[in-house]
Amino acid sequence: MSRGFRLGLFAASAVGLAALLLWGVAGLPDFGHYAGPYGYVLNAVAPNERHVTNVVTATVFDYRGFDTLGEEFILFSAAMGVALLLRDVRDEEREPPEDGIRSDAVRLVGVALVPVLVALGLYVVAHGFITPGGGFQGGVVLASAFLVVWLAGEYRAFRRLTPTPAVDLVKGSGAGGYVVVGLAALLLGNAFLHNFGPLGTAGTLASGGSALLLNLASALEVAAAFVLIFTEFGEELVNVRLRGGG
Amino acid sequence: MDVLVALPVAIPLLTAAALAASGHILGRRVDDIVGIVAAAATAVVSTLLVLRTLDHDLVYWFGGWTPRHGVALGIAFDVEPLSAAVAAFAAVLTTASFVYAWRYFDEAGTLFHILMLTFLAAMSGFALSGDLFNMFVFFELMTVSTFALVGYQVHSEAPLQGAITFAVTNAIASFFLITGLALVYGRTGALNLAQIGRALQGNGHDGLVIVAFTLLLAGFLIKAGVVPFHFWLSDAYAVAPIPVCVLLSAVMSDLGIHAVARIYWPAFSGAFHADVPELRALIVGAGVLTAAVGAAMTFFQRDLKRMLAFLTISHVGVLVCAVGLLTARGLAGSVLYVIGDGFVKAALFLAVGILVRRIGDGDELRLRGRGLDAPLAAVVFFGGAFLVSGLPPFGSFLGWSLLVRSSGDVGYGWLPPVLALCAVVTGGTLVRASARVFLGWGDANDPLLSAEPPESEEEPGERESRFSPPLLFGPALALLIVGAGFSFVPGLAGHATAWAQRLQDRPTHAAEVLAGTVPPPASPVPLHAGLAPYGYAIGSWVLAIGFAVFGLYRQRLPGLLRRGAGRVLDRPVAVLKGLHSGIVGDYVAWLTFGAATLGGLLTLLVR
Amino acid sequence: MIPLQAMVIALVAGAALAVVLTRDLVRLALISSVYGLLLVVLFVVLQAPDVALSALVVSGVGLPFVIAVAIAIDRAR
Amino acid sequence: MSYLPYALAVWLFIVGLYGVVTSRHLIHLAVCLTVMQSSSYVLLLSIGYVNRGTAPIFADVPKGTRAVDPVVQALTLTDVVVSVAVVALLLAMAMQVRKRSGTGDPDKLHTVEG
Repeated sequence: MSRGFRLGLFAASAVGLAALLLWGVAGLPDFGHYAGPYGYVLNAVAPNERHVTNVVTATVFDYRGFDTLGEEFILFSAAMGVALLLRDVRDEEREPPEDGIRSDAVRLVGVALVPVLVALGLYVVAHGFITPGGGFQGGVVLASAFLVVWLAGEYRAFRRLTPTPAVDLVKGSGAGGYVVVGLAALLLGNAFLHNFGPLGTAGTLASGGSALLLNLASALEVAAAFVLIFTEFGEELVNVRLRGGG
Repeated sequence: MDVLVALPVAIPLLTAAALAASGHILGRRVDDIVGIVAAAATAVVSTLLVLRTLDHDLVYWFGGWTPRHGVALGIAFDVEPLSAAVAAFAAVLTTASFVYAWRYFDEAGTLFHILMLTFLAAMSGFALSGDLFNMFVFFELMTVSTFALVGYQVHSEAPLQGAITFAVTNAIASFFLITGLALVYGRTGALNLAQIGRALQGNGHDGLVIVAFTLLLAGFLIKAGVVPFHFWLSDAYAVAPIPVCVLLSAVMSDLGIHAVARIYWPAFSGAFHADVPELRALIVGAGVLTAAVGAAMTFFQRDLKRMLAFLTISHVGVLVCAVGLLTARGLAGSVLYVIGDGFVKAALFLAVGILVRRIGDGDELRLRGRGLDAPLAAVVFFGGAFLVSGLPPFGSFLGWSLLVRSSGDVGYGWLPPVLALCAVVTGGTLVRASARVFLGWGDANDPLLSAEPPESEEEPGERESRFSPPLLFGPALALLIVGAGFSFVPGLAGHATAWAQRLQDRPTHAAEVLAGTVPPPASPVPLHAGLAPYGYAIGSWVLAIGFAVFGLYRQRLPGLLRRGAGRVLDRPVAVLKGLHSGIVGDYVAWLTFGAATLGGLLTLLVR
Repeated sequence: MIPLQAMVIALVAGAALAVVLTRDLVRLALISSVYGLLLVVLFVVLQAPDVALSALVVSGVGLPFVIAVAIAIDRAR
Repeated sequence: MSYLPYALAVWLFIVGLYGVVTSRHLIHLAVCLTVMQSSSYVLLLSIGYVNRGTAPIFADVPKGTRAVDPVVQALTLTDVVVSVAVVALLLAMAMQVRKRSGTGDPDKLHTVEG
């Protein structure tokens, strides 16, 4: 199929598809006039029932916590898939190369940034039920703290800080922990992922019941998954540099 | 509340996480055993779910969030026997694949087991979920788990190319889905399918409903591989490792069609209730096109895996027809067809794997006459070829009978002969391949077939010298026998039809999901298909053998006849083959074309 | 609809076109980051701070890194 | 004016699709997919938007304040994760393809056909 034919086919079809999509969205309520009921019901009941202030997080880890289980495992499978696709490099078990020489200023900034990022990550995770944030966002920030160690010039340090078995362990227990919390509810005679445990006082760190554990589990899983993805990609890069390519 | 409902998802996911946490230290065989046990346990649980739902659905609200005043707060699994049977089928095949992989791979790391288990959880969840967004989540989990499995053989180009076309087209499928889902949510403010159905019923359909349904349909049909959304499928299935192919071909494609049924009846059937004949024409038309294109392309293949990939497409077409008849018998027939036929397709893939493992090749022409080095594969291959061509009363025959009866019910008497003709081509091609590979019949070369594929890229590495038949051959034969015997479960067709009616009775079903009203148990609907299904099946079987002989000795036909046929057919054949270009940009252009056409036709037909 | 929203929408629309039309990979990495940040702004004006934070960490840390590595590998060969 | 955000979603969908179809490099293709995916974020969030509504976080505002829909935001969060997963996998494949076949152009990559 020639490129010209492809473009022609696409152009004609895309016009049709765009027209369809526009026709579809024209049937939506006007922007700003969300009709409900789902979201309005949750906004009305969640703060009282769940003792949380952030209804989005309550939706993510409680009302629709089962979706988030799937979401955790999407990220988990993606990290595993990346490891599988890039496995030839990983298998080679090489000694990490010497670090590139970076200026002291870069190194200093990096070293100073790490504790800030760790603290920020933990803060974002912990305040998930109160203010914007939660396991996913905090987990990525935590993973980025490790990345900064590398960018500041310490690839060896990055690898030492993230030994593969430890990352695997954290990742597996984060993802598995989510399932275990769900099964615990089952053992207590409730539905899978039923929110048990004290709900706490709205607006404090201990609010949210066992959904707090889900938040924590997903933070571990997300941080480890991102570290794993960064590591796999990083190994590729280091490998290319070793061969003098770049 | 039934504790079992969450387990088909929870067991494989927890096992996958535990394997990941253990970090490759357990050793290959422990991983294998853990995988087999987890998949088998899932199969048992899903089978129990079938048995528990014989009389009424199990509606399971995760987190205990039961609906309030008809508004769903959380996510529900809506377990009914047909969906639970598909989930159980997925788990059985995963178990068989793990057993087979024991001997098949030389280097199957823990990652393989982990991704197979997340894939299984995704298939179970996708089959059982009664929530539109939750279906999307499991759809994505299926896709993401299988991306890397398809590209497992990273050392050669073809698997990577197959994995990329698969990744891109399926990612776009999910964009169609979520856009359609967003439109539905904007209209109804609901994600639960039964609640959506209540909100949409009685108001007919406007642009939004038509477009949303088009987008959801397109998303699921891309996954299923319906023409013209099918291009990625043959590229991906031809290069995925055999144990993965088994699940992709026998379950994942069919789940796409099953999903159409799961969203159409609970959610959309109210909005389209006045347009059933038009909708039927559209969907059955797409099914016939798919069955025909798949069958034709099957004939042109010499790479056995790619041949089975196109066979999958052709059978997806049959399924689309069965569901598209929009009757209880059609829906019941589709599920029985998925399972009966799925076992056979799985056994065929495993048999190709045995050839690859034993002889080091999976190419029909190069293997000519060499197949008897693996005599057990011959049994499976011939058996599978006969079952595919329709040999009654085995395999998918029960599903076929329901389809024939249902076609008659709605005045589509022309449909069974057309589909039987497709079975002549696909079955005949498989018989041809079996005869050429195992008996050495037919010409050594055939220019009509696609270009010679490169030497097999399967993982084996070392050829199987210490040939260990039981673990490779056992699963293949077991699947074939189970598939063949599946039609003999007493009263299955009648019960399945009653279960399908339950799913299709929207108001009663909605009350069951949203208010917990348990309907009275339904009695089985007798099949009474007469002798027609036998006639079609025996006819297509006999013709398939004739067609196989044609395929083997085509070049010995009189020259005049061949040149005449060549003048008529050469160009269309070249065009058809050329369309399967392997280029992802082309495929995405076809997806766009397919979605636009589907939407355009739907608009024209139902307005 | 407030003017601020309309303005951000126009910027996002333009940036998306720029991303798609940019064939040079290094420039693509830069423009796609800008696009990601504009989306963050849009999410903020749509009253979705959770999503904005998510998009911020993804398009501020996660994606740029993997894209940069992929480009570096591409250039090295 | 009130349909502008929806129109943006359609625009992103089509523009991203155009990029995918015409792409000459797998990295570019992956980025175009993120553009397409962002269409669904925009669509979901604009569907749940409420005029003069606050974010559905009742920390600094009293319960019962008019707020936008939290559900679409939860859905979008999942969608963002999906996008990261897909892009990471595609880029990993792109790097492997570059190594094996020396090209990043999807059009030059067709060992399987017919």
